[in-house]
Amino acid sequence: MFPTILFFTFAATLIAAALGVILARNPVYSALLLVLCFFNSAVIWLLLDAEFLGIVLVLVYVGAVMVLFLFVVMMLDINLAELRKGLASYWPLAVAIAGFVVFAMINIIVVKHLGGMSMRTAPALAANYSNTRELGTALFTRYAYPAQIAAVILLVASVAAIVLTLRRRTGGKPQNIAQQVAVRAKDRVRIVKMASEKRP
Amino acid sequence: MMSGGYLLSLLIWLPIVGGFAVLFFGDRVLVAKWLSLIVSGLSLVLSVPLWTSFKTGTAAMQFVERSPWISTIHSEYYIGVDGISMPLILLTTFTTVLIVIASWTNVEKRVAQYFAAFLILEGLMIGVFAALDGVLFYVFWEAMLIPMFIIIGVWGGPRRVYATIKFFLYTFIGSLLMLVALIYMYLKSGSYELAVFQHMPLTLTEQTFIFLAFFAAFAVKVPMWPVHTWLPDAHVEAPTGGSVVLAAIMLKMGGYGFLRFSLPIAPDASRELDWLIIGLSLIAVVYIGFVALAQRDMKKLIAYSSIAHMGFVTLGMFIGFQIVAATGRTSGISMGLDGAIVQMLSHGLVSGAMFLCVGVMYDRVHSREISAYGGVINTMPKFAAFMVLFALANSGLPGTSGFIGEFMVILASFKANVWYAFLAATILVLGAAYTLWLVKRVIFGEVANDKVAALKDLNGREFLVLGVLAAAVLLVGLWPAPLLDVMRASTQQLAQQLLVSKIAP
Amino acid sequence: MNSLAQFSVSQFNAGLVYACPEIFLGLAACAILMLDLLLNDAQRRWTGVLAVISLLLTTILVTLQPVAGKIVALGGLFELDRMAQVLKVVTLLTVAVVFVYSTDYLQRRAILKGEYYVLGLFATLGAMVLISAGSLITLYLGLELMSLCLYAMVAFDRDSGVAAESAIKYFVLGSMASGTLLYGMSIVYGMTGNLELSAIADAVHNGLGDNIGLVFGIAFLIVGVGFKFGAVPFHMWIPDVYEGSPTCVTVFIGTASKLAAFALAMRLLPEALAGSQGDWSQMLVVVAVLSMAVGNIVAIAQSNIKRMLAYSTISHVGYILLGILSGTAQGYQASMFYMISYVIVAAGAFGMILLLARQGFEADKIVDFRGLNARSPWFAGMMAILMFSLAGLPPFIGFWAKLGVIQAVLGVSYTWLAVVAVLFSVVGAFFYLRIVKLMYFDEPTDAATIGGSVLMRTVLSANALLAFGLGVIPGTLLQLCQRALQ
Amino acid sequence: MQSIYLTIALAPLVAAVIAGLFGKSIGRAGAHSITILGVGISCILSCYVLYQIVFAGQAPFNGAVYTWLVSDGVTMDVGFLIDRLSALMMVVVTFVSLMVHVYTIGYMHDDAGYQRFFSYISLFTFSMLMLVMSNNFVQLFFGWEAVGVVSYLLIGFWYTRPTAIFANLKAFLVNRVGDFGFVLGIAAVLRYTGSMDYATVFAHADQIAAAQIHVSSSIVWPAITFTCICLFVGAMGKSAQVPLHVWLPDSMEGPTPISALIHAATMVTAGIFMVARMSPLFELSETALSTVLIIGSTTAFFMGLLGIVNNDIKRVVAYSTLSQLGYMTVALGVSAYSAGIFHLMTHAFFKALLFLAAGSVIMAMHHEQDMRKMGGLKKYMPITYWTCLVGSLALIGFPGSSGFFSKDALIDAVHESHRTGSGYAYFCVLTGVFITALYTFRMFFMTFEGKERMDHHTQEHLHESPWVVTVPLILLAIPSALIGWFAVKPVLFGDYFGGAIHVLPANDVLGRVGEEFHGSGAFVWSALTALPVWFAALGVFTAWVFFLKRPDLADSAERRFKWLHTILVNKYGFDWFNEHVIMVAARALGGGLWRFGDQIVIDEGLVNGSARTVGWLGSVMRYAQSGYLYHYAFAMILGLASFLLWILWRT
Amino acid sequence: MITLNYVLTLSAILFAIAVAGVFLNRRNIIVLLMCIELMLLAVNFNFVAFSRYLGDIGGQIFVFFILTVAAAEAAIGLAILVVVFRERRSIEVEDLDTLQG
Repeated sequence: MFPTILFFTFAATLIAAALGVILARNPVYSALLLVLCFFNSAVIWLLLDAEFLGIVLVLVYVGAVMVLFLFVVMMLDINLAELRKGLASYWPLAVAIAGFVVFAMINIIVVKHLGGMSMRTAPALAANYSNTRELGTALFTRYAYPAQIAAVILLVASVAAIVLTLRRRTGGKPQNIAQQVAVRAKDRVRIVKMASEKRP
Repeated sequence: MMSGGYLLSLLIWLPIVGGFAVLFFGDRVLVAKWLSLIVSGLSLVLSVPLWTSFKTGTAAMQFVERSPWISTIHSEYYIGVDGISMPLILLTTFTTVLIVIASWTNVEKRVAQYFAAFLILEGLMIGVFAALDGVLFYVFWEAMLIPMFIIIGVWGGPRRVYATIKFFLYTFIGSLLMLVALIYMYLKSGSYELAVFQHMPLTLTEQTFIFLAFFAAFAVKVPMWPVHTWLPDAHVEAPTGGSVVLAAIMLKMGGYGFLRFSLPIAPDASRELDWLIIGLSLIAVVYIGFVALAQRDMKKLIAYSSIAHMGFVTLGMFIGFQIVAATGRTSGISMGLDGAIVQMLSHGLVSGAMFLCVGVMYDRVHSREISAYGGVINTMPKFAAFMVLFALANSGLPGTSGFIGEFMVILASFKANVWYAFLAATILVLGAAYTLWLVKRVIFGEVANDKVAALKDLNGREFLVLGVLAAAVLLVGLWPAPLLDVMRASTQQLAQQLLVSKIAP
Repeated sequence: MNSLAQFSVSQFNAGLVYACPEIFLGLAACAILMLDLLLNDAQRRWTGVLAVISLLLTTILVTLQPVAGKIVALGGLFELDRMAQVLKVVTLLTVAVVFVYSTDYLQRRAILKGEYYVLGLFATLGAMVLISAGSLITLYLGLELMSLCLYAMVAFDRDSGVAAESAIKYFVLGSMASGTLLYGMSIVYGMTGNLELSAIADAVHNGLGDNIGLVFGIAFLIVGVGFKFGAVPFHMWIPDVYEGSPTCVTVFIGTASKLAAFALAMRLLPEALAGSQGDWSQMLVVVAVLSMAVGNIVAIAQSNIKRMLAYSTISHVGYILLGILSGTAQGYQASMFYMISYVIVAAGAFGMILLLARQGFEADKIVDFRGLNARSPWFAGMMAILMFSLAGLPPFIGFWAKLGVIQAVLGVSYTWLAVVAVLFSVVGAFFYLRIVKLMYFDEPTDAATIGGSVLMRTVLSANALLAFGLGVIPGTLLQLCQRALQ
Repeated sequence: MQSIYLTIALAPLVAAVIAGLFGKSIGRAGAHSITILGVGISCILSCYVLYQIVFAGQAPFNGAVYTWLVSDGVTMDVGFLIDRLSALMMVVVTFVSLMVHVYTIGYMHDDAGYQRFFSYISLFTFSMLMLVMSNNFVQLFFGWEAVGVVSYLLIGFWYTRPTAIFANLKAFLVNRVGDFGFVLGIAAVLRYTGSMDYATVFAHADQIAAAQIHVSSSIVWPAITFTCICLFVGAMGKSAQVPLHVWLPDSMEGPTPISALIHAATMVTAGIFMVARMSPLFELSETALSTVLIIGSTTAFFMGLLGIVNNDIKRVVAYSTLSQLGYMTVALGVSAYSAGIFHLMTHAFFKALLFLAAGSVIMAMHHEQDMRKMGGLKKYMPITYWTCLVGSLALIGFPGSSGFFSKDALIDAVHESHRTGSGYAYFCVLTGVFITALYTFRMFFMTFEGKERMDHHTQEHLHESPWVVTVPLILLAIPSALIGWFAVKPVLFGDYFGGAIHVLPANDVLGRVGEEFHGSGAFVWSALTALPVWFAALGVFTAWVFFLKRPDLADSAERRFKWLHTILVNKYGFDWFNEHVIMVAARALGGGLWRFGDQIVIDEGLVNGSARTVGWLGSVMRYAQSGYLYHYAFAMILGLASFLLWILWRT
Repeated sequence: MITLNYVLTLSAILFAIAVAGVFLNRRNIIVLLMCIELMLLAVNFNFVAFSRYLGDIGGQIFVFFILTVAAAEAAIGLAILVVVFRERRSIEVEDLDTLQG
């Protein structure tokens, strides 16, 4: 019973925060509300026995991604006054469609029980069950291949981010590795041969 | 099936390869011209054995070549000719040579491309007539559009873009529906071979849809009313050579298609829907005949006249069912078919010649308006003689090729119904009216203006071209028996095929 | 929680052999990333050369792999079959061609950076992962690897405002589509209890076929697939991104990424969800018809050739979907043939734009092709081949593609669909003809000579002639597709 | 024998081709020599053939020269049927043609198109011979059309004259209207007999008689009537029967020799010949023959009237030709085919003679054709005068002249007949005699007698025509005057035609007339008391009074009967109707169909309309591509939502 | 006990909110990026829940990768955003309408 109450509490907060994310006028508020979303989610995941992911969510998202968001929001020096426009002009239709989508999804999930699937009950967990160990084992054995791909994705992300945002300031003195590597002795050192001076 | 070496392949590919050669080596205009002449002449020479070695008395395909092509869809490189397609191939090679000669000096820009386009077109057209595989046929059929599109678009008149795109899309839409029908039959029979299509059982509904799909392709090409309006535009804007090939050969593709596809593949649907074709054909004769009367542009007039004459082709092809219904006998069917084919060939010669005549005048005066001329006979007597001859042939004078087809179709259609013959025979009056009125306004009379006064009569090259055509028109007109002998077995077989229901029991 | 039980290290290691092209390509990309640092701007072309070489080497590796039937490796996450092999080869070669086309273009616009090739290689790697995916996870990761690279490549020309705009549109919508796809995957996972495609297929076959939950998931999947393909109504990004991106990236998106999208669709729908074919093909019918309609009709109104080609892509996607929705092996083969032929032709068409582009001149207006025949008959001829091929005229490769898909839909008695398809292709023919018209019927307004390196001109010519050659003798490629998808 | 027939037909053709293609190199003399040689050979051989058949008792020849084509089991040959009918026609054709050839040397002396002219008339001779010698319908039609074409070319010989090129087009088109019927008739023949060969067709005539044509679901015609009327429509065109007569007067725009040859002696009689040839068919249909009868008599009477008011010498003769063709048609209509052919023959001689005489006058008058500017030519051109008088007398049927025999027998035959319309016909032909005499001698008096009304310059240069002109006149005058004496018995009452003409016993009016025939002299004698002769005399007298003695009377009569005169001058309004109603309507219809049907409905509406619709759709649908991200996302969600809706709706 | 229904419903609502955020927002691209994070979060909910209720670790593994990808996506998204901002001096969605038609 208690987990259920907890679930509903956090779920309600989560939805409210999510609505806040899309409705808040100030992107900083949105970002902070998104942080709230993640916290709530993490709790619910804990309730679902996904401890490791819950913690990761907080660490990675709140600790890294959202900070990045906030950082960008601040850095870009956005004129907040101009952003105070309302929703898209066709919002009633949009909301209706969104409402329909929600209705349809819930109808299928709850009323139609997702074809009987959502009636399922969770299997009991073994006493020594460790979510982290299970996950770790799977990840580094069977899922080693996608793990490598994920690594490549992160590499790509960093390469891309650098390519897109790195600007060489004019007037700065950055290293030119290619130049340094390609340098040859004769470019740097000039050996001057001088005839020895003759004494008059 | 008799084999005949690689003659047909040679006929198809020689002009195409030659066309590309002209493209590559045609930097110097003279090289392009002579190369084209040699290639087209060689094709003509090569096509002669088709006639001389042709075995009459059999409806079987001859000069057959068959080799695998696309195994995944069971399509083969399968070509051959029978009495229906062989004369059309000869017409193609014959006309192309004349076009090359006739275009010798009146093309100014991109000469090599011009000649190359015609050569490639020639090969593709021969391919259409020779193909015995549905896909192969379709490939040639569609590919033909490309050089024609270019010919009209590049060397055409002021509204050439409109005309050529109209031409292209009109024919494209019809062809694609035909493609659907071909695929449908392939899926049913597992082969693209035309002979298989012709023998596979089909329900009436299937046949009807197949028939309509083919109709879309062929009626546009023929062209039949009301999908004919591309033709006057295309003719008017096309350069002379384009008009000639369009009138002489391309229009025949539609008629050929009806013979090769619609009738034998969907005989029951043809019988059910023959009223449609007959009706449209008669409309073409009468309605278009009147429309032709109102034309002020020579090429347009001839174009409309072509439509009217092609009405006879379709009429002759589809009259058979009504003959059987009216007389209870089959005699008359193959006369309609014979008439239709002869009409196609004759129209190829006559309308081609008419367009060449207009071209001769256009080269000198640069106008196609009838009102820009008058009294041409005074300055160009030789030309006038040819023009009058072709005009008379166009109005179906006995002794010229123009008579035979019309006459036979009228004879055949009378067997079906008096009124068909009655309406068809109006071409005797209408055809003469618009053609000879044209002659009266253009050729006869006092010299109308300075441009006409300054006209120079035919040069040797033009004389040669028109003279050869005139000889052909008269030869066919005076002694068509050899032609009919060649076709007989094929048309009789077709006439029998029409009567055999393909509806599976 | 029995994942460990099925796992064997030796088996895993043995499976690495099959993934060696991917591994090689990944390593090569990393190596090029490093090597690029050592080159100065004048030597930057060498990065491209190295990239092309590595792609060709990878191609060789792929072709050397003996494939008989389906090989499942790396814990079930990797699948190698004939289709994968063919698609990989085509993708790799396409990318190599794209790189050849790009180098001149980038250099003339002074945005030649090694990262372009690196990102391109990684995107190719992503496509390969996707093509060989045996599980929803690899499918997703491959897709994202490719997409992320593409987002970055679109925005790559940092001084171009339209590029940035198109990048953000592409990114937002692409991420949304990925999200939707993932949602669908999660439902499918929930319904079948499996992430492996073969296991999903078994589960679907064993009684899940028409289950509303599964169909619910499929709807989301189709949104994702539709987006990656660019099918209506998930196509809105295509015109903007095609137009806004640097042309060398457009061609990448228009070719290689479409192959990946095709693989995505093939893995998800016919492979994993074959049992629900009746459901997804009905959804695809709508999408296909809309794609053909919108693509062909709106293309008429365009004046920018990249945009026009974008709409043309949309319409061709409609035709590709025809083959998939027919749900027969023959239909899949037809789609695959269509896909490959489209990629060949599209690469050539964009290549022509790249060829004509100069410093400060994009050549992306349709009227820029005016009078090309007078400027260069050869390349006008090549472009004409490509355009007629796109229009589906024989004897060009596009015709066989259309023939195949129409055959496929007729094979499942969708006669009306075949008729609709051909009617729209008439509409489509109009705007391809317009380009031919401009090239041949009009006089040039621009007398500049055609630039481009010998290599590029050669490759481009070969590309266009391939569209012609395969049009005359399509048998080999058709057989290839047939064997790939028995 | 076959080679002789071939030579007869081909000699003029060869001559025509040589003169036509190589006219420049062989020169004027060469051209006329070769064509005269050609036609001369034909003429002599024709006479030989006639002799062989009539006197040497040779059997009729019926054989193919070559097979034109074979289709559907129907063989269409080019072949000859040489029997008494065709032999007679061959002689008439070649003889008149030969005369005209000779005459042309003089008449066309100064014309630039000399060689061309000879080529044409030789070609015409060939065509006409093909027509009459044919043994089947196809070749008949070939000759039929070929003579039409040569006529077309010859009427428009002076191609710079607007009237000439109008007239030739008109002639061709009106003839085509006739051919329209003719072709349908031929088609009907093939339909019911399965052959194009005369012999086979006539042998199977009963099949046509037994058949019926369903014109519509309720109307059924006997096939034989339909066939015959269709064939007769062809004859109406060629033989200029009302209402297809309009081309013949206008054809006088051509040079006079061809008026004589084509538009009097030979081509226009092709219709008569054809009906006679088809007598085995026509005999089977009373209705068709009645039609023939009524049309013929109408033509005979009403066209004759027009001759009275016309002042152009050639046109008067032309209207006379029309009227006489009507007589021949009447003869056909009462089954007196032989009478028709006989009149055809005599008419060929005297009408050719009259035309050539008129031509001679015209030459002398420097191509002035208006009779009001002539008069008193008698003393300048005696040979022309006398020959013309012979011709005129023959035309009016002066007892003893050739025309007398043919016309009188014809009128008797009509009198004997009880066919529907024969009463009307009898009235027409009888009154026609008076009218004929009136206009003939009006012309004769106005031209040769009375005051000289020409201008001074012309008067000074008046002289008789050269021998090449007068010799043919004389040579034609001889048969015009005399042939009746020899020919009337065998041709009309004897069994001259044998099997060539087929008359049912019940219809054999000539047979009945012949019962009272006791030799030519007696025939002439008995005719003196009969109505026609007196009618003719009255006509001559009236002409003498009105146009020679008291020309003022003519003027007052003209004033008194203004309305009638107006009608006649306007030729009953046929031309007006054709030009202002039919031509205008046809062109308006063509223009309307073109502009409305083709251009507006099909082109603008369907073709460009659908293109525009697609283009418009494209530009509208572009707006959906607004550039806004949220619209794009919205579209995607709409897609998703519709999928979901479909899922929900499906369950 | 938390049933699967609850979680799935929660996820559906979150997903819808995220989607609505994308197509309702005409202000600020950053919020769009956040919406995408939200959407992925919704998906993660599904996977986590299914993984639990199916007793299969695969779902959680998938979530792990989704988190990785989401981080990478955020990095690239923000980088593009920076590029846009540098070019346009604005990150308003409505300003991104150069490309249209």
